[in-house]
Amino acid sequence: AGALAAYCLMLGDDALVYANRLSEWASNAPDLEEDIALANTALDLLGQARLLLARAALADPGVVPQLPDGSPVPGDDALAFFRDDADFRNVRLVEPDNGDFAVTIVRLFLFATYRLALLDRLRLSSDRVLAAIAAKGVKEVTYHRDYAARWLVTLAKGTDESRRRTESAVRVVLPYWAELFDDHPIEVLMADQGVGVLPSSLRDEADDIVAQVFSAAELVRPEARRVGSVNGGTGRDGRHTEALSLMLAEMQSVARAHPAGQW
Amino acid sequence: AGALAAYCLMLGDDALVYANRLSEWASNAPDLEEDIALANTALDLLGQARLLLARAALADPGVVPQLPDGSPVPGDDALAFFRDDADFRNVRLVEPDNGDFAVTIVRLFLFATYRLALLDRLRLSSDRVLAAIAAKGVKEVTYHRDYAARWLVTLAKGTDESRRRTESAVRVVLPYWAELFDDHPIEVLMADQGVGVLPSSLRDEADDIVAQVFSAAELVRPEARRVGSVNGGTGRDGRHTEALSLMLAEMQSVARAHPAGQW
Amino acid sequence: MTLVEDTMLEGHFNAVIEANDRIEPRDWMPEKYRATLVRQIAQHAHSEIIGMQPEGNWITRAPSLRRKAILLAKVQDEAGHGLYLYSACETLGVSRLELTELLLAGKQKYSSIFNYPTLSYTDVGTIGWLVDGAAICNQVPLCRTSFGPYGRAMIRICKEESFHQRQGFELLSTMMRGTDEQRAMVQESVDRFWWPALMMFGPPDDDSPNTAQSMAWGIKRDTNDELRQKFVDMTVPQAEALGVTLPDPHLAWNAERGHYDFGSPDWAEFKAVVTGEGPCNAERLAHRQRAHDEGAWVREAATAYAEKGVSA
Amino acid sequence: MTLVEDTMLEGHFNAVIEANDRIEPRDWMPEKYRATLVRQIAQHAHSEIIGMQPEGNWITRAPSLRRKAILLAKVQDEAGHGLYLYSACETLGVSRLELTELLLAGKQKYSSIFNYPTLSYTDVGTIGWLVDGAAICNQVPLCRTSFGPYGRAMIRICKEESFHQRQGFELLSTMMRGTDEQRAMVQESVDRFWWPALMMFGPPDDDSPNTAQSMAWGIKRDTNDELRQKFVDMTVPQAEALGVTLPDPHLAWNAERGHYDFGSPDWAEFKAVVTGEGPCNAERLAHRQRAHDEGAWVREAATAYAEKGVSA
Repeated sequence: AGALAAYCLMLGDDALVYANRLSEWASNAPDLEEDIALANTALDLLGQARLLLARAALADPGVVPQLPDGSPVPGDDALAFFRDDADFRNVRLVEPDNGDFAVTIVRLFLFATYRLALLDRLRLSSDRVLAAIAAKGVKEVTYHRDYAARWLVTLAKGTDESRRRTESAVRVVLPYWAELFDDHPIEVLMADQGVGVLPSSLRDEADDIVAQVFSAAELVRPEARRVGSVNGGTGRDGRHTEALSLMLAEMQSVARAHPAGQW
Repeated sequence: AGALAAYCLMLGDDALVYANRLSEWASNAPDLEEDIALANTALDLLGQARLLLARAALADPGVVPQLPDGSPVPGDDALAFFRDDADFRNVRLVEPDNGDFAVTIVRLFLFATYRLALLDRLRLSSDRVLAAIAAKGVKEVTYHRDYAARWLVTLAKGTDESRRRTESAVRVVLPYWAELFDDHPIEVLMADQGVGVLPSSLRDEADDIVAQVFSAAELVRPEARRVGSVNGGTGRDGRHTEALSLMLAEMQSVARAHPAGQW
Repeated sequence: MTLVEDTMLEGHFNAVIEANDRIEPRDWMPEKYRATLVRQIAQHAHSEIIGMQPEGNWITRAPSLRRKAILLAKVQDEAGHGLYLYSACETLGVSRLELTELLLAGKQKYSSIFNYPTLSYTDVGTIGWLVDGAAICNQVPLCRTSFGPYGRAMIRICKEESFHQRQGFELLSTMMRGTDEQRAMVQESVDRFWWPALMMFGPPDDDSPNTAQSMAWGIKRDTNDELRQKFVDMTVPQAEALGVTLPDPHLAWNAERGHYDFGSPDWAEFKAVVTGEGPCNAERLAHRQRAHDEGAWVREAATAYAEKGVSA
Repeated sequence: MTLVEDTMLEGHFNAVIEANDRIEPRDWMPEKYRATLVRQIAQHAHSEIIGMQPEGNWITRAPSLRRKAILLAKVQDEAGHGLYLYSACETLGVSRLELTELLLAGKQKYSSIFNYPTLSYTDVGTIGWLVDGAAICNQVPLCRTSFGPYGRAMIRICKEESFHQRQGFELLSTMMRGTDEQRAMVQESVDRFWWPALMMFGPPDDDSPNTAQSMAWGIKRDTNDELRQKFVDMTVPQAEALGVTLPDPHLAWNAERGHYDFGSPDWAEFKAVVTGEGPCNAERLAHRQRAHDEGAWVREAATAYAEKGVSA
C-alpha cells in the first residue's frame, strides 16, 4: 500500500506541479484562444492530480501530512498544500518557469508525449482506480500532445524569430527529458506487480514520436545532454530544482495560513 | 504607547518592504558596482527596519503577533514574518515589482527624498530611540538619495533608449508619490506630541528636491495623477497593492514553516 | 443610394426596433446606432479580458484543489466571453486587434470595478457574488437587446455568469461556516467591494446623458438607477443569508416603495477611477500591454505559417 | 628585444619565483605563466559571481531579519570579491567585459560546486561552512602566490571568507539547537553538499596534469589531494562539534598517517558537472546572460553620459 501511494504521488505530483505552472499563463497568453487552451490543459491535469492524490491518500493514509485535530482539510488537499518540496515526487521537467511561449510549447509537447505513452499502458493496471484514471487521462493528454505538436511545427516553420526561439527552447527543455524514463525502485516494484508502468519501457515509443514531430517541424534534435542528479537523486527522490520551493511558497500560502479553514 | 507602536510600524514597514524588494537585485544588476550599491541600500534599510520594529514591539507588545508558547522568535521577527499583508502599514510606493533599472532608480530617488526629509526632522523627536534611529538613518539615506539622483541624471541624459525608459519610469512611479504626504491620524497624533513628523509638512521641501534633480536631468515632471485609495484607505491603513501579499508569501514562507525554529 | 431607398431602410430599422425584434449585421442601421453598439460591446469585451486579472491573481494561491479548478475555469470562461463579444463586434466591421489597440491606447474603457485590487483570496468569492451579480442585473436585459449577435452572445454569457455568481456565493458561505478569521475576511472583502459594485451600473440617471437614446434604440432596456435598485433588492436578502453586514448605514427596507433604500456611492471616486485614477488602472493596462507585446511574435509566426500553407 | 635582454628578463623572473617573491604586472613574465594566471584568476572571479546565485536564491526567504542581513551582506561581499579579482586580471591586460564574455560563451569555467541547487535555507549555512571552508583551504596558500595583485586580492578575500565560514557554522549550530525538524534539515543539507565540497579541490593528483607547472611557478602552493586532506582533517572535528554525520562510511582516523582516511568522490559525476551536465549549469549561465543582457542599456547610458561630460 505504501508503494502504491508513493507511485500515485509520482504521477499526481507531475500533474499538479505542471498544472500550477501552466495556470500562470491565464491572462498572459499570446491570444485568447491560447489562453483558453492552456487553461484547459491545466484544468485537465489538475483533475488528474486530484484523483491521483486522493488515491494515494486512500492507499496509505500515512503519506498524508498530519494536520491539527478536527481539521476539515481532505487528504488530497493536505497532500497538495501541506507537504514540503522535498516530499514532492514529480519529475523536474515540470518545475521551471514557463519561459516564453516556445519554451512552454516544447515542454508541453515533451511532457504530453511521455504522459500519453504512460497513461496508455496504465489503462491495463491491475489497480482499477488507476486504470480508470488512465482511461480518462488518455483522451485529455492526446489532445494536449496534438495541440503542442501543432504549435511546435507552426513556430518552427513560422518566422525566423519564432524558429530561433523554438530551437533555443529545445536546448533549454530537452535536457530534462531523460529523467522521465529513469526507473525508480517504486516504479520497478509497481510494474512488477502489474500496477504501474516501467518508464524505461516507454522510451523508444516516446523518442519515436519526438522524432516524427521534429521531422515535421524540420528541427534537428540536439545532442543528448541530461540535467545532473543531486546526491544521486532526481525529482522522483524529492531532489528538485530551485524553482519548486518558490512555486510552493506561493501555492501553499493561503492554505497554510488557515490550517483549520473551510473552503 | 499604541500610537507610538503604530507609528514605528509605518516607518519600519516602509524600510522592510522596500529592503526586501531591493534585495531582489542581488546577482541581477547591470554591473557589479550597482549590485553592490543596491545591496548596500537594502542593508541600510533592513537595519532601520529592525530598529523600528523592535521599538514598536517594545512600545506596545500588543502589536506583536502571538506565537506558540515558548517560541524563540523575537518581537521584530514576529512582526516581520507573522503579520499578514493587511497588518503592514507601509506606503504602496515600496511594493511593486522592481521593474527595470530605470524604474528602480526613479523609485529609489523618490523614496529616499521623502525619507530623508522625514528622518531629518525626526532627529528632533521627543522619543529618544526614534531620534537616534533617525540620526543614523539620515547619513544612510543621504547617500541613497545622491546615488539615485546621480543615476537619474545619467540615465535621462545618456542614450535615447535610456531617456525613453527613464521618462516611462517616471510615469509609472510618480503616481505613488502623493500618498507619501497624506496625514494619517496616527501621524497627526504623533506630530502633535512631538514624537513624529507630519507628512504634509514635508511636501514642499521634497517637491523642491525633485524639481532640482528633474531639472538637472532635463526631465519634465508629468501632470499630477495619484493612485486611488481602496475603500477610503491606502498603505498606511493596510490597503495595499496586489504585489504585497505575493511578496510576503515568499518572504515569510520559511519562518512560518518553522514557528518554533531557532535561526 | 437614393433618398427613397434610404428612407425605406430607416423605416425598416425603426419597425424592427419598435417590434422589439433583432437587427442583424447585414441590415441597414444608423451610423450612431452602430457606433454606440461598437462602443458598448467593445467595453463589455474588454471588461471580460481585463477582468481576468484580478481573479487570475489568486489562481496559483487558491487554498484547495477544487477551488483552484473552479477559479481557473472561471477565468477561462471570461476569456471565452471576451471571444464571443469580440466576434459580435467583428460583425459590425471592427476587428479584435483594432479593439485591443483602442483599449491599450485608453480610447475604449472597461468596467471600473476591475481597477480595484484583489487583496485576499476571499475577494474571488466576493467578486463572484457581488460583481457577477451586478453584471447579471446589467446583462439579463441585454439578452433582449436589439442587435442580434450581441443578444445571442449575452444569452450564453448570462448562463455562465449566474453559475459563477452561485459559485462565489457558495465560497463565501462555506467560509462563513469556517473559522472566525475566515468570517472576518469575508466581511472585510465585502466592505471593500460593496460600493464599487454599486458603481458598476454607472452614474445616476440624471447624470447619464446617453441612456435615453440607448433605450430608444433598444440597446439598453433599463436605466442605471433601475438596475442598481434591482441589484440592491436582490442582494440584501442574500447578505442576510450569508451573515455579512453591507457597509451602508442608510440601507433599510422601505415598505411604501416596496424596495430597499440605500446610500449614495462616492461618485467623486467613481469619476476618478473612470478617468484613470483608480488603485489599479495603470497596472491593468500595463499587464495587457505586456501580454500583447510578448505575444506578438507568436501571432506573427502563426500568420506566416498559415500563409505558407496556403501558398504551398 | 635582443636575445640577451630576453635571457636577462627570464633570469629575473626565475629569481623572483625562486625567492618566493612577487611578480608585478610590469615585470616580464613567460606567456604561459600569464595565460595560466588569467585562466585561474578569471575562473576564481567567475566563481564569486556565479556563486552569488545559489545563496542569493534565499535572500528574500531568510527566516529572520538578522539572517536576511547576514546573507545579503555575504552575497554583496561575493560581488566585491569578483570586483577585486577582475581588477587583478585587468593588470594582465584582459578586461572585465572580455572575461564575462568568455564565461558566457562557456570558454572559461567557474567552480563546479555552484552547479548544485540550494534546496533549503539551510544550504546557506552549509555552503558557508563547507564550501567557504573548502575555498579557504584552497585560497590561504594563494595569499603567497607569486603574482602580486592576485596574492594581495587573496589576502583581503580570505579574511572575509573565514568570516563567512564562521557565520555558516554558527547558523548550522543554532539550527542544531532548534527543533528536530531543523536538525534533520541540517543533516540533509550536509548529505547533499559533502561530496561536491570535496570535489572543489579538483581531480586527484594523478589526474591533474597542470599542477606541476603551476607549483613550479609558485601560482599553486599545494596539490589537490594535499588540500583535500587538509580540508577533511579540519572539518571532521567541526562536524562532530555540530552533531552531524558526514555521509562517508570510510571516514576514520588513521593514527599512523596522522590524518583522516576518507572515501573517494564520484569522479564521473565531477566530470559530468564540469562538462555542463550538473543540475544547474544551464540555469546559472542563463541567469548571468540575462542579467548581462538586461543591463546592457544601462552600461551604454553610463558610457554615453560620461563621454558627454568629457566633451562638454
